[in-house]
Amino acid sequence: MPIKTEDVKWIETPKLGVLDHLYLPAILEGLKTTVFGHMLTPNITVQYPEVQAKMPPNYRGVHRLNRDEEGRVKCVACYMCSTACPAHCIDIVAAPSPWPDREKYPETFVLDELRCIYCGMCEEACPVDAIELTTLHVLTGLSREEMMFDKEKLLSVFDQTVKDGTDPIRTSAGRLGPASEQPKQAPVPGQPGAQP
Amino acid sequence: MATVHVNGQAVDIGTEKLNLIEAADRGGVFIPHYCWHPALTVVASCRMCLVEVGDTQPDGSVKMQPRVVPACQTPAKDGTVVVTNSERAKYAQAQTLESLLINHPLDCPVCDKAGECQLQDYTHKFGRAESRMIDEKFAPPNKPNIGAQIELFTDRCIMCTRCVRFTREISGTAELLVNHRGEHAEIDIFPGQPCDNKLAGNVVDLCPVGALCSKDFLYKQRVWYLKSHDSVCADCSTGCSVHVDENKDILYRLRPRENPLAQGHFMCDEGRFGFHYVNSKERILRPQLRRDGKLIPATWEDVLPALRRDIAQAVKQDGSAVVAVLSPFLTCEEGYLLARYFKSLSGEVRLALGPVPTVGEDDTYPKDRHGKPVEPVKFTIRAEKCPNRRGVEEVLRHFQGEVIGFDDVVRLSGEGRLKAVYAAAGYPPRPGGWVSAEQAAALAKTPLLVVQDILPSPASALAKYVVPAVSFAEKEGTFVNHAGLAQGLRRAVKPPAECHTDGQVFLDLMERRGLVHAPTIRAELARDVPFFAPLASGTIDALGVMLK
Amino acid sequence: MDRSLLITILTIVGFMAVSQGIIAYLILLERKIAAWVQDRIGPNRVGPLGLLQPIADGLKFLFKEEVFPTNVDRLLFVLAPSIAMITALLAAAVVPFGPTSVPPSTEYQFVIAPGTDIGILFTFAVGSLAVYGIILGGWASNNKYSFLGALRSSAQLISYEIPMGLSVVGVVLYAGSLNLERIVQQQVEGGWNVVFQPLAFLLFLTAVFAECNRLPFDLPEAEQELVGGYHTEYSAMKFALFFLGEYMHMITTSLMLTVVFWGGWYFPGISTPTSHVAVKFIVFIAKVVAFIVFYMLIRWTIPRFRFDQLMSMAWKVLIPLAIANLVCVMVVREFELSHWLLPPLSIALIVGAGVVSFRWPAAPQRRMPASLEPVAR
Amino acid sequence: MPEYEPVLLRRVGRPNSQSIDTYRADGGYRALEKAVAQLTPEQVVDQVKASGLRGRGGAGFPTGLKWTFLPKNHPGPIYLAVNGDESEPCTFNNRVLLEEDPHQFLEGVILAAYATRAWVAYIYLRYEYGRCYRTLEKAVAEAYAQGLLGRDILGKGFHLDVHLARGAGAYICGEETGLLESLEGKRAWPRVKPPFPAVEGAFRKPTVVNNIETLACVTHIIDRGVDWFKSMGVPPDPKNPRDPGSYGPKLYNISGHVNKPGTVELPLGVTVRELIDKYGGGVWKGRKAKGAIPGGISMGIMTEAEFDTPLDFNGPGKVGCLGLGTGAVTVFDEQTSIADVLYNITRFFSHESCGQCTPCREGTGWMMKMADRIRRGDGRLEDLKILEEIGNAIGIMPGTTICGLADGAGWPVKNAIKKFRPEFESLIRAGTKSTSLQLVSAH
Repeated sequence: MPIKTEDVKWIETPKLGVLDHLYLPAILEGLKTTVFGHMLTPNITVQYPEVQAKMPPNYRGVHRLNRDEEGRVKCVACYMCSTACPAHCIDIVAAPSPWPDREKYPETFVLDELRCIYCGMCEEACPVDAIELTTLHVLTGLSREEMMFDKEKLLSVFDQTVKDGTDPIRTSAGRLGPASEQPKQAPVPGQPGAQP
Repeated sequence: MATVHVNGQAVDIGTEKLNLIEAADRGGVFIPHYCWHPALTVVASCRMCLVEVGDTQPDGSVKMQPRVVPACQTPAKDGTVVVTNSERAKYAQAQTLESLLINHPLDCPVCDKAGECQLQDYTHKFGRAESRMIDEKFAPPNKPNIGAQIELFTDRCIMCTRCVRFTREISGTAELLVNHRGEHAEIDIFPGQPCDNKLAGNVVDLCPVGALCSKDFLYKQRVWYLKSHDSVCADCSTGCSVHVDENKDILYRLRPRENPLAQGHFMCDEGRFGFHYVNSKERILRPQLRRDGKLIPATWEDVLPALRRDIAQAVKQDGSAVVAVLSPFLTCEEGYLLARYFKSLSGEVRLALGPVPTVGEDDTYPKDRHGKPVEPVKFTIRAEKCPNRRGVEEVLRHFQGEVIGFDDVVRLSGEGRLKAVYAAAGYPPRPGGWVSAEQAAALAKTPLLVVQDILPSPASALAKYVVPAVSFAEKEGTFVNHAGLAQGLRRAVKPPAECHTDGQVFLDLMERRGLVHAPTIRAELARDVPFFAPLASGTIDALGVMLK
Repeated sequence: MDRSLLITILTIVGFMAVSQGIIAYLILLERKIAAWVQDRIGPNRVGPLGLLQPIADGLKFLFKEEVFPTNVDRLLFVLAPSIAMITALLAAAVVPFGPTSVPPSTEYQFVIAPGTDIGILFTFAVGSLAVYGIILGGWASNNKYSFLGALRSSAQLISYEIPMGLSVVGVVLYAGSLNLERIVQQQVEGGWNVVFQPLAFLLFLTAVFAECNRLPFDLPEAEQELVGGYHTEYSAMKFALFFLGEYMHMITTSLMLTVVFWGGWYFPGISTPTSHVAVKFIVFIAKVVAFIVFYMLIRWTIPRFRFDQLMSMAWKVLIPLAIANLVCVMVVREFELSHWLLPPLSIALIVGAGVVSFRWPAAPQRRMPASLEPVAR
Repeated sequence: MPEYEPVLLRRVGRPNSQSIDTYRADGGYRALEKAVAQLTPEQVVDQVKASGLRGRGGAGFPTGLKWTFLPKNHPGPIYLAVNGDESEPCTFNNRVLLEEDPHQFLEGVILAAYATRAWVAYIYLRYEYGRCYRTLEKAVAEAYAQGLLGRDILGKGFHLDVHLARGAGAYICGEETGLLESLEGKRAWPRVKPPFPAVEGAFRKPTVVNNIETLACVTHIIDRGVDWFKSMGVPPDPKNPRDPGSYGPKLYNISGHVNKPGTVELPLGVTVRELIDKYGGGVWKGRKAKGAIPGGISMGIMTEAEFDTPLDFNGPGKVGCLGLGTGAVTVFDEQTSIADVLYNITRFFSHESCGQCTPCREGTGWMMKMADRIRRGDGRLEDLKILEEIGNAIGIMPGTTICGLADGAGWPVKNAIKKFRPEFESLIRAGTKSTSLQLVSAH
């Protein structure tokens, strides 16, 4: 798509005065920033691993698979994440769901954390907000197999983050998008909309 | 000669009777449609193909009709003017799409059709970005057992009634019907009479949305991962043109490919669901040879020279006691290569046609309510359950004038009169198998029995050499159907790692260098065998070539 | 053995040892300053506060494999870092590193070779040889990037020699001597040169930045463009020698700046001729350290010049100004005018340069293609 | 205007009016005998054409013209299908005719069959009209017994068999082709036109479909002559070139909030106000009328101010209604909430849409959902816009459906919103429930 003319912002070279042409004031100004703006201000580095960094809630770390209110995996095995994934690190096997309120669920869900580039596309693609990237950033393992996170492991990440109270926040709209919420009122049997 | 003006562009449609959808298509303009299907009657009920239509008056002016009309129902006449891109036509189409989505659940993520769904595609192309409906959608329960192979996701149905018309007009079995009225209308079956006719799988293809899904394919793959290859169904001598859909060399489904020369628009369920042996774990994956009474896996480097040596020895002893059995599942090219190999060893070597599986009578559709066939016949499932008997027979006739039957081979072998039998089988697993235990025992009396097959059989258990064969989806070549239509097979999936295609094995036996290349062999075949002369260029287009 | 020879040898040994040690810690200092400027902490893992980091670095350099890429000119490849290092060290031979007195004097002179009358000339002559090491290194590496770095280096160093030399000529004229001790002495008597010739100081400062290949003039090594430039192919101790050379250069130039423009050990009110030698030494070293820190701060303040900017600055700005400055000093000296005339002249020249630059017809602008001309703003 | 003497209803209420004997005694089958004896079928067609008789089923298509659409010299069979599926809400004029005077209608059937050379007449009766069915069954048997049906009628060598068919209980069975489908034993899904029934109708043969009241009129046209027929009604409107005039008597039903609901026969062109005040006994409980449905709900809605519109084929169109329809006037009083009216209308059509064409199937359902929401006080102002848009977009007039049901579904919605917009808007703004729901919750 070509850039539209009205989207192009033209920036002009600022007009320099005599003082600016001397460069010296600018250098002094720069030095002021260097010294007083940064060098003498407190450092923001954290002494990892003695001190654990507190990641901002929108940090993209280890994935988790969310559970719904009944503790079942929220994922509906739609493959949107694995389709969106630029690193092809998500492998899903879908199956008819054992629960009546949905048609499909992931029989297996394997995410290769080594292959993942933590871009967050899976999270964006998920229509039911089942996969999220948490603030967990310490990810180690001794073998490749260990880094292939399966469904149980990803669900356990969810449990852990819920326990720790470090739920990720993804959008300005709130914790989760509207699509992920099941209809609140219980469907009346026989009425339109009642689930089979 | 009739000329139709499609969006201001003159399209010559000749003398054909076309409706406006077809006529516009000739002009490269696509008119969206759901209920219309070229093989079914016109009901003009989906109202997706609404266009503006006018007629050219004798004085040359154009008189447009005051309302939009369905293109599927309007015949194209000389001077008809079709406008598909006017504000009114576009509004009508967008309005129809918005209506369709009133009660259609937006469960595309879990819908198997997503990616090849016409509702999705048209909404994207012709529809509104957003529905203005905020009320609750009507969601009737799914009908998982509408057929043995079919599941109905009732709420996704858009009532195009293609499936209903299919069961009434093509299969004639009329299992499907519309129940209820208005927005509560749904597709249903009569109680206890599921849609289980032999053509039932076609309703899944006909369904423009994800309402009717094939249980065989359900949730196996998302369609956008699939790569489609043009090929030919190998299950009967109708030779239906098919799309072979695979991902990462696993075959997931077959779909009929429209071919007026072969079968039309549809295919039968036997062929549609009969491909699973290709992915079977039981397959013969590498060559084996018998040593100390046991079959042991071997490499091609070991097997091929040994095979060549043993066959040459047998031919030297008595050429007429060597028989090559060519199964009707071989492509013409493979049959030709094998025949040439054996005939080059000695003119006395005999070539036989492998068993031709035949089940009952030709099964024609539509049927009446008693299950009796009705004229005119719209679809035929052939009794002859192999794709290429004609092609292989023509090759055999060319090389030795007559076709020896498999039973003769078994008899001769049982009498101990044969020195070597090379059975190029490649049969899919079907009830009974291609060779019974007795026949296998008789064949085993021949000292050098070579069996080339996809799956183990009684014969392969007793063979001296077992050579893996590959399925129709894994090789290239030509099948000639019952009517003499030569169609090209395209390779869809890679054969298992250590399997060589049959043609490659024959090429290696002939000690011809290089990889097997179907067009080259086909051209050779066409040069040598007059029956195949129309294939002289080596290439076959998607519809195939009729051989006389 | 002559006592003075012994002292000289001891001084050499002492200077060598101490300077190497200081360089090691300067690297640490540089890394720390870089960290602080970037709101980080910097090396703090090896030893308390990271104080053993230089040792670790040194050991690493020593134990690393000596890599010789396949197509290098082995002799020159080894020779180049040595030359870079040796020239830097040699240049320091005549530069005072502490309080000095006017020769002949019996006091201990904090110079390796006291009383060298061509001190400045020597420093310049030998210091300029440093480019030799760089060019050889870039050439011998047989690598495009290295070679480009070397080419840039030669062009840059040759250009900046001229304003550097010219700017010091004014001071030399004023002091009437090339002897650095005398120049210091002259400043003790007549005040710091920086006060009387601020323009010369600025020119000299700019030029030595370029001489040392320090930002904003580090084009020969430019990591982003040339992958390290002339030392791309170097590793282990050979690389370390280049490094040492560069830092030695920095020290030498800081010493020069202190001695030539900032009155050496002299600081009115604190360190007068009558002060204790230790005070003088501390003052001297403090000035030097201040310059080194200034070097490091500038590195994180001003971005790298483009090569054409670098060259145009040398030839179009620095050299004309240096000549103008020299003329001013000559005029003042020739007509024996008051030396208080010099500071205003110098400042007038600086301002004049700004005005000229402001008024100068702009260089031909690169025009946008008509199609890209802004339509609506 | 002098008091009108009923013709079609003249025998209603007389003892034993259903029997063939009383009918013959009143001069019945005179027209048939006259026609068979003196007129060729073409002449019968010409007479009907000349009378300007227009179909009483709702669309008002000239009956004579319809008959001429049949293919000439067709080897047969040709069918006559009689549309007795009277399912337009509040319409019951056919019922009166059938229950009280079946032979008058049957004579019309035979005449029409004679004119169109039909061999077989199918009388398709609404399933709910059980009594009509029984009466008619008896009448047909009587006619057969007297040689008025069957082979060689009146010795003139023309044959006619009459079959009664009972409907399938759906509004759509009253649609011309839906009726034919239903007659054939299929789902009453209207057919795609062309081919029109006159070319390919029931059982794929040429078929004429006529309304019961229309055929009853045919009897009297032949009996009393064209001039008598044309002496009643309204001449063509010069402002409307497509109006061929509305002639003859018409049965009007009056129902709803009136003191005296019922059926009256009047010449075409009586005004709504006259009907309500003079024949319907005025609005009940002394209230004022808010509006009325002029001729079955698919015709739209009239406001009280529009009550002076004459009810002929051209009249209601002048105030934005679809047409005369069946002439069944339904009145609602000023206390009726328009939201209730709208909901009732949309619910009816959503329930009766056959489900074939997408715009109608989904559009009627959507309209009902919106009307329901408005009724419950959850409406949005944009709903009115959408309702109006759907009302305009569905139907055969814009070309988006096969049959006219969607037109009928859209018209009252459009009318209601256009004519009662302030009431809708204040209701939506206030977010209050409609009158009926308030009553329900009050109890």
